[in-house]
Parts: sequence; C-alpha cells; structure tokens
Amino acid sequence: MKIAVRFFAGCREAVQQNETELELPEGSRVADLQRELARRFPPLAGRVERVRYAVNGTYAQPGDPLNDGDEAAVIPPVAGG
Amino acid sequence: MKIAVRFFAGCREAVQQNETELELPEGSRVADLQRELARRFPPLAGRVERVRYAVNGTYAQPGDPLNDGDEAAVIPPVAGG
Amino acid sequence: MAECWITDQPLRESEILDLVKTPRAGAAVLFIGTARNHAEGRPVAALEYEAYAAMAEAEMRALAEEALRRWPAEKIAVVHRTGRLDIGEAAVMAAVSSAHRKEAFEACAFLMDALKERVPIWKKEHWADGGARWVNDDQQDDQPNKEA
Amino acid sequence: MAECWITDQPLRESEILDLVKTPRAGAAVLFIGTARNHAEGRPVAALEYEAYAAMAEAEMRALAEEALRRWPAEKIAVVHRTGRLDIGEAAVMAAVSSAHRKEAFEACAFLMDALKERVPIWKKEHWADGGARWVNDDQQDDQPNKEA
Repeated sequence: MKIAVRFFAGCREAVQQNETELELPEGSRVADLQRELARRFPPLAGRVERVRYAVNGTYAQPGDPLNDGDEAAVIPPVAGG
Repeated sequence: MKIAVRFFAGCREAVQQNETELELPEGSRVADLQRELARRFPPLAGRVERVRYAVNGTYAQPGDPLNDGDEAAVIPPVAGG
Repeated sequence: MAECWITDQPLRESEILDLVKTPRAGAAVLFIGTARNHAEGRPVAALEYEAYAAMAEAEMRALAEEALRRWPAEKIAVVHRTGRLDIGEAAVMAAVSSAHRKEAFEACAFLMDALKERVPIWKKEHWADGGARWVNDDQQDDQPNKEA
Repeated sequence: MAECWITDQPLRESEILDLVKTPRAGAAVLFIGTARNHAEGRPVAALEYEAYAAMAEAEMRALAEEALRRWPAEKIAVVHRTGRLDIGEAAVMAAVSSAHRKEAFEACAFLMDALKERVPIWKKEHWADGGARWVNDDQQDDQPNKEA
C-alpha cells in the first residue's frame, strides 16, 4: 500500500524534501513506517524515535494501523507561539 | 481649619451634593471628620463607619491628622472593572 | 514603565496595546472588561461608572509599579472609562508585556484583582426593568432608576 | 464557539477580539505572542514559522473545545501566523471571552500552554550573528543560516 509522508521543519531540512511516498506491506503500522523512514532516509536515523507521527491529521501511536492512501506526517518537537 | 470633602457614587446621591466644606478644630483627625460627617449629614449616619476615607488623594486611617486646606474624600465600596 | 489613566471616551485596544510594545517582549496580555447584559441573574440595560479621577489614576499607577516590582514585566498600561456605557462597550483595559507569557498573565490578573479592590471607581447597574444600584454598596435599597 | 486558523498574513488584534464579542461576556483576555529580539541571551534578528496547517487548525479547534468544556467561557478565537516575522510582529493571538474574568485568564493561559505542547507549528530563530535553529529540535547542530 502507498503512504504519503510529509516532513516539516528540521526533518524537512534533514531529508531535503517536503514529502515523499512510501510503499509498505499490507498490515503495516506506524512503527513499521518509522523503521522504513530510518532505512530510506539516513539523516532521520537519530530522529525517528524522538519525533511524533500523525496519520490523516491526527497524532498516532506506534501500534496504530495504516491504510492505503493515508497521509502520514513526521512531527519534530513543536514550537508554536 | 477648613477641609474640603468630596462625595462619590452612593454617598454622593445620599447627601445630594458632590462636595462640601467643613470647619474642624485644629488637631482634628480623620476619625473627627467621620463624626462631623455623621452629624452634618444624617443620610451618612449608617455609612460613615463602613466607607474608606482619602486625604489629598491617598487612603487615610482614622488616626491620620488633617491640615487646613486638605481635600478629603468619602470612598464607598469601590467597583471598578 | 506604566501608563494609567481615566477617560470618558470609548476605549481602543490598539492604543493600549501600542503602549506596551517593545522588541524585548515576546508576550502581551490584554484584559478587557465589558458591560455585560446580566448581573446575578438580572438583565442589565446599561452601566454607569464614576471615578475620583486624580486618585484613581494615582492608585492605578501604584498598582502598576507594584506589578513591575513583583513580575519581570516590560510595560504596563491601564485605562478605565467613566460615564454611561451600553452593553458590550469596554469599561476597562489592562495590558502587560513581558519576555515570557507566564508573568504577563499573572501581572495582568493581579492588576485587575487589585484595581477592583482599591481604585476609587464606582459602577452603577441600570437594570432592564428600570431599577438601578451601585455595585457593592450594601447601604442602599434597590432604588428606582431616576435617570431611566 | 471557537474560530481557529493559520495564516501567512499579519495578525490584527481587532479581528480576533471581534470574534469573541458577545453581550453575555463581561471579560475578554487576549494573548499576543510576538517575535522577541532575544532568546536565551542571544540576539535574534527574525523568526520563521512553519505549520502543518490542516492539522494545526484541527488541533487548535480541539484545544478550544477542551477549554470550553473545562471553563464556562463564551467564545474563543486562536490564530497563528506562518512565514518570516520581523521583531515585534505577532506570531499568535488567542482570545477568550467569558462572563467573569477568572475563567477568561485561565482558559487563555491553558490554550497557549497546550498550543505550545501539541499544535504542529515550528519556529526557527534567525540570530543576529547569522546562525539559525529550529527551536526545541535538539537533533540539529547550530547550523549556518542559509537564507540570511
């Protein structure tokens, strides 16, 4: 299944792109996405366990399921205000 | 000595005037002003012990001295904001 | 630095916020007290404020200086209106700027608590049913509203 | 009732205060977060904000709804700006109206605490000496500021 992944701020600069599309096996969960990101983007290796993830605009936990067509996002530490 | 006295809000309405001038003996203090006000203005009789007083724009205590030409004020319970 | 004053003109938030601007501030908190359409369950038609203006301004400045001693705030501005206000109109505005938000919130809340405690300003509620009373003044009866 | 949005345009306090006006309110508290000229002792030349806009707006709405459940507030409005800000420009404004002032102060402070905790918005400090960093992002080195 295909998952769109968006990058922001320090992560966006580290991977030098705003978004990408990943192909993941059916049944993958957020934790699988995290491992695939670390593999595909070496600059994220030190970050993937320290950031939060969102799926379709909502914070997600490692065990949350992914579905074909989902938009995931890598959320480095936020600093609004 | 002469003391100018200003009235505000409920006290102003009770005495039906904005200000008056009282003649007090030399050496009078705020407590003496309070007694004179109760005597001169019967509608203030129930109020004089429940209000605050100011002398020359500063809150005053019963024992504070008065001087000729002072501006005193009767300060009923405030309600700014 | 504190600017505090009484006015019988409508209050403008832009004016008071401009007074607390500084490049050192990362936060500004503005409190606006407005004439509310109800008080203790009773419909209110208008409010009327009276002040001992010279003393009120001096007391507001003293409060602002106390706030600047107690919190690391940058600038403070407080203005209170007098006269008759329609529902929704602003009676008071207090603004505090500071490097960080916590002290701006705390100092602004302190200013309003202290203002209501000791600044010589009085509020008369004019009720929708025609009565009126000076708020906090327990010596009066609920008198008929002669102005209404 | 809560209005929450992200914009790349300058923020106007009058717009956000108008959104929380209601005759039932006696109090309104407005918080303004501005670009400060220093951070941890270091001179700052400008700030740059980035947002995951759709999610940020949804999270801000969720916070506002939580605030309306926890405090008897009347109306809430929150807006956050994105893009590059000069020192003194407003990055965020949050306004809360309520019958009484205590809940407006508390709800507004809660909104800002929670916003900084969980709304996906990021801030890059551009220092006066030419460096820059994403605030709270401890994975980066202090990198040279390529834009400056």
